[in-house]
Amino acid sequence: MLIVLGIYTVVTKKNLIKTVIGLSLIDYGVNLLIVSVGFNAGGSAPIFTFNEIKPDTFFVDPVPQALTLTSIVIGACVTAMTLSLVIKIKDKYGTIDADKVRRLNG
Amino acid sequence: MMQHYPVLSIIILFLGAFLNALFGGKSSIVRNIITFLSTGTSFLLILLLIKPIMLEGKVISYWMGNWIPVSDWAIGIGLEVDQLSLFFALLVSFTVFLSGIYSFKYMENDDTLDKYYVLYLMLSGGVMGFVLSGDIFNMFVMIEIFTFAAVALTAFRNYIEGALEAAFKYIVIGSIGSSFILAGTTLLYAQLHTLNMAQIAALMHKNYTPITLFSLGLMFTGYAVKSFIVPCHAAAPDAYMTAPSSISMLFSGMVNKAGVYGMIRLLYMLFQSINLPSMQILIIILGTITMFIGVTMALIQNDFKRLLAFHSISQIGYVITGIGLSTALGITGGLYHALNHTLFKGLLFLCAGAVFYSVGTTDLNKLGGLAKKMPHTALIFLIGAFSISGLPPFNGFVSKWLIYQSAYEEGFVIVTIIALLVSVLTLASFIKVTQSVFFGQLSKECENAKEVPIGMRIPMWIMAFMCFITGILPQYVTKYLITPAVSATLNIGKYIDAMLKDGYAEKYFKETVPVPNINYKLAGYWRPEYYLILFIIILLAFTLTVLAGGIDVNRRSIVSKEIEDYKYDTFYSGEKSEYSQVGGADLFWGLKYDFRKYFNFMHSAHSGVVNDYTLWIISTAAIVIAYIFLLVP
Amino acid sequence: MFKKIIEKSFEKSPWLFHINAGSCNACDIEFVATLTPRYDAERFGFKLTGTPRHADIIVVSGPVTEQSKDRVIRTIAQVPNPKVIVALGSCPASGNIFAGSYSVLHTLDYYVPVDVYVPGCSPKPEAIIDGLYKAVEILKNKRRDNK
Amino acid sequence: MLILKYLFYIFVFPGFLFCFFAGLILAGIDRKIVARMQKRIGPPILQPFYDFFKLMGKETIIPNSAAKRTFIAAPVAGLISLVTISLFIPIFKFSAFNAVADVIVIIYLLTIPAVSLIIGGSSSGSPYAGVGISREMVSIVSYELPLIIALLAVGKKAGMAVNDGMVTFSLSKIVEYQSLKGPMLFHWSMIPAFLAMLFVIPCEVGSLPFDIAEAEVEICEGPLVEYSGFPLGIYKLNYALKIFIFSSLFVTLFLSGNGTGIILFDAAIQYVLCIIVVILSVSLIRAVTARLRVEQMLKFYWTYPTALSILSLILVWLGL
Repeated sequence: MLIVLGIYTVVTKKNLIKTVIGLSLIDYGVNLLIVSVGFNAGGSAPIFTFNEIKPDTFFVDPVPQALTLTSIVIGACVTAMTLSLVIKIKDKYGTIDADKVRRLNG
Repeated sequence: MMQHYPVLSIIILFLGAFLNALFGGKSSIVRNIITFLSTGTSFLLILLLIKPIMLEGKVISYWMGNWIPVSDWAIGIGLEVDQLSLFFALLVSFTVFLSGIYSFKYMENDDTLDKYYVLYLMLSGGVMGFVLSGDIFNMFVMIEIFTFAAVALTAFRNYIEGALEAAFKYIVIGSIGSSFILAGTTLLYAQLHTLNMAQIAALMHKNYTPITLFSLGLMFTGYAVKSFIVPCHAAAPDAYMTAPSSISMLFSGMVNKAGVYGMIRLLYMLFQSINLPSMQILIIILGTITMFIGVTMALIQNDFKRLLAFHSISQIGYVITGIGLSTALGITGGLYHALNHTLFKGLLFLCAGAVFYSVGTTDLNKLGGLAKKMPHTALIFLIGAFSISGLPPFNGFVSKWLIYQSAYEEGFVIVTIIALLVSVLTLASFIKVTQSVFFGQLSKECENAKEVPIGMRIPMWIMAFMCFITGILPQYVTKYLITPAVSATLNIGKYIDAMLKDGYAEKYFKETVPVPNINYKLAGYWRPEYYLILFIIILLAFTLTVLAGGIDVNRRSIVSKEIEDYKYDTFYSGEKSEYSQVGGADLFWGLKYDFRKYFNFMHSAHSGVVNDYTLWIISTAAIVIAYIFLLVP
Repeated sequence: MFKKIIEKSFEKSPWLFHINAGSCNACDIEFVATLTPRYDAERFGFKLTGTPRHADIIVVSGPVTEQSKDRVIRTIAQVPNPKVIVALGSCPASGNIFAGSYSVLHTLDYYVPVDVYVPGCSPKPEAIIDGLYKAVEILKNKRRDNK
Repeated sequence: MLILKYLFYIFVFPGFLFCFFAGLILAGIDRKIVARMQKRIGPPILQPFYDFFKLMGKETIIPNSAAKRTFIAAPVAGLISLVTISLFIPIFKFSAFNAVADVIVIIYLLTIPAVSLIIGGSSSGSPYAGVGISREMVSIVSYELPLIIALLAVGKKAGMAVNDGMVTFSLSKIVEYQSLKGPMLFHWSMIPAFLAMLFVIPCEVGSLPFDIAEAEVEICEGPLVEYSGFPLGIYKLNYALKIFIFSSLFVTLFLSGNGTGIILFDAAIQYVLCIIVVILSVSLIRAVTARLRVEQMLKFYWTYPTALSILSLILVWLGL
């Protein structure tokens, strides 16, 4: 749902800041997807010291959680990058309306 | 020691980036040495790898932080180098090394150069990691790194008119593409609980579940965005145009090759779609559309680098069609064209950079007559233009020819016709560039154009020489480089054995597809040595007739220009020969006028608004997924 | 051996280039008439070319007016040697009826060394062909003496 | 010893000298026939030789706005590729370099002379040449399409019978096919392709209705504006060679069969066939039509001949 919402904002909204928000929405949607993939019911958090592994304890799958960490970091950098670009565009083109910022076409 | 070469080559590049950030600020010599050393060593390591992998066909697998697979279930991130990835790694490291040398001189009148080299090394490290990694999430991270560096480098010269806008579009489109890939990877993980490519390939053998099909669709679109296939190519021309030439050379040499590599891995390794006719048709349709639209758009451009950008999109169309054919000959053609494309497209971008460096503008209408001022660049540009349009003694011809042959054998007649037509149109647009940039009248701006310094010319000469060599000796290039890579793509048994333990793959794969070694007798390609002998002998004959006094050459009175003698003015039917350059926009007006409906439509289609581009990508994603669900099973 | 062939070929394939230096077009039409089937100059190898660079014989028709003067000089200079200049009709030779006018100051030979004169206020095609033939003779010995 | 044989091939028989004479005579015949059709006597058959040698004698002027090296190198490059093609065209089963010569290779080699004309023109730096170049390029684009489709049809047809259904591009296989089943022309499915190719010849060679690039009147010889003397002679030679080579390619594709054994005799037959083809396609149309405009040419070529060749491709595809 989040991903679809994000895509909607990126496609329709004219204001560049809104496109950036749309982008981060897509990213968070995908992150949630990753976390939810690793879930199996009833598992406890996969933190354990070395000696107390009991064969029957039932863990949530740790690998996707590691993936989400990196993906969140990447999402943050992308948003930071796009925002800095938007600021630059603002003072160069004087506007952040997508329709006006379109010198490169053809 | 062989085990550690792949990892070392990636780490060195990132180490170089890190060192540059630390010490780079002080002086340019330190910066240049660090860059030169890091790119050089990584190139050397890859070269050393050729012997074991390409010749003996060994496949090196390397487990990061030696998480060795436990009871044949891969846990850690594995690094996998087989012939195909080594082929692309070789391409990548070669272009990075040359572009590094080129940018020493090219970037010297730019400020904050240390940041340039940090980003530069990050970009090359990211692509190298992407090409060598054997784990799909690791590939995703590497994609993010090099897209990031690419965007920052596009906006490096922010005083150029469209740089920021191009960078913004590139990052919006790039990140949407990567989110698709990320979603696809996670779905795959949900289904198979492993991220390691070899293991996925083994488990996935022929049993498709709806989820994996959905992830195939997503990842396919993601990689399509990365390699700028037509529906999602809009960001590429802007990014190529505004980025400095040494970077746009990397773009066209590496970044879209990485996209193509991802596509090959996706189709041949993970989902083994070799024998699914429906997937083949999808790829070939996309490839042909990319070819056609790329060239037609290039015809009406009147900026040098933007024209080259559209050309690299259309050449990628060729490569994709070649690979989509999935016959041994087709893939050889596709891969060979990828190699050639990197060579001659890199060369052309370097020439564009040289023109920009000495004249300051790349607008075709303002330039003219540079051949007299910059003879070397003009000659190199001619070699590049001839090889891209596929004239026989140069390298473009061999690969295009293989693609035509295989496409026609597979029965895709329309594809062959379009491919041949596109190659003629490429020739047309390059004639346009040669006329308006290098020949013709000398325009005002280019009065003081001087030849490009030696530092930039060496890489250009090396590239031109490589173009010529791969054109003249196709058999050796294919025997050592491309046939092993093709056999790696087709039968992936060895890849899986190396990754896990031997015999693991036997459970799943019985047949291995034999790759016929293409001796050029079969391919009907005439041995180029005849061409060489002929060339020398004709020259011999030429000088002979002259010496025999048949032609009184001494009558050739090329009087220098000082004497204000009309004899050497160009013929203006009598008028004073004032400056009237025929070039740039007004060439081919006949063609443009004929197809103006088509060209106007294409012009308006590239509207430049970010939302339209994203709309395209989303629609292509929807079409691809719908297509896969309907047809594949 | 080659030299002999080249000598002979100079005589066999002279190419013409026509300059209109302000003429009343009577001579131009006559000149073009020589190439039509009736008089057929092509059987001797004459051929009309588009640029002075290709030509051997330059045919100038019309009085050399002030306006066309430097253009005529520049075009004739752009013809490779050996070249022959033919003044077609009496205008270039003497200025004909336009002699005293403000724009016609000198005749053609003041500006350029003329080799063959074909007189007549619009000379007949046969006369033109005869003149061209003389021009070919001159072309041959011009070729031989400065060889 | 082998090198000597190749040298002989390159220089004498199918190579330089043979083409030199054959091409120029063919051009002479062409001019003579056009003259005859206009009821005038027309130049002697050897006229092209005289033109060529006269140009040899003239002085070569290199304008100062030209890029000197390319200006001189362009015509020679065109000449070299033309001679290379002549080595590959088999004359009734005998082909100089018995390497599997290939139709697509020949198509690309045929574009080199046109490209050399263009590069030469653009390096001369005159505005007339600029206009001439864009017209020449449009003419290349226009005649390439029907040519390709026709060749694909021939390749498919020959491929069906000769090498087990796989498509063949190699000329020697096409000749072999024709020696088995008689010249290609008699298979009625190939008639449209034959006609399409006939239309293509005038434009490929650059004869009157389609010689828009070298239009003497409008843009004074187009790319050749600044050329004089020796390079111009080479260009005129290229023009004549192109007529000969393209028509002999046409003959091998459509009219060849298993000729007699002796090479000389075969060469004579092939040459006579070439003359007939040239008369039919080039001279006839040249004497009758006037010069077309650029887009008219493009429109013409992309409609009628392409439709013809697609028709024959479909017919062949259906296995007739």
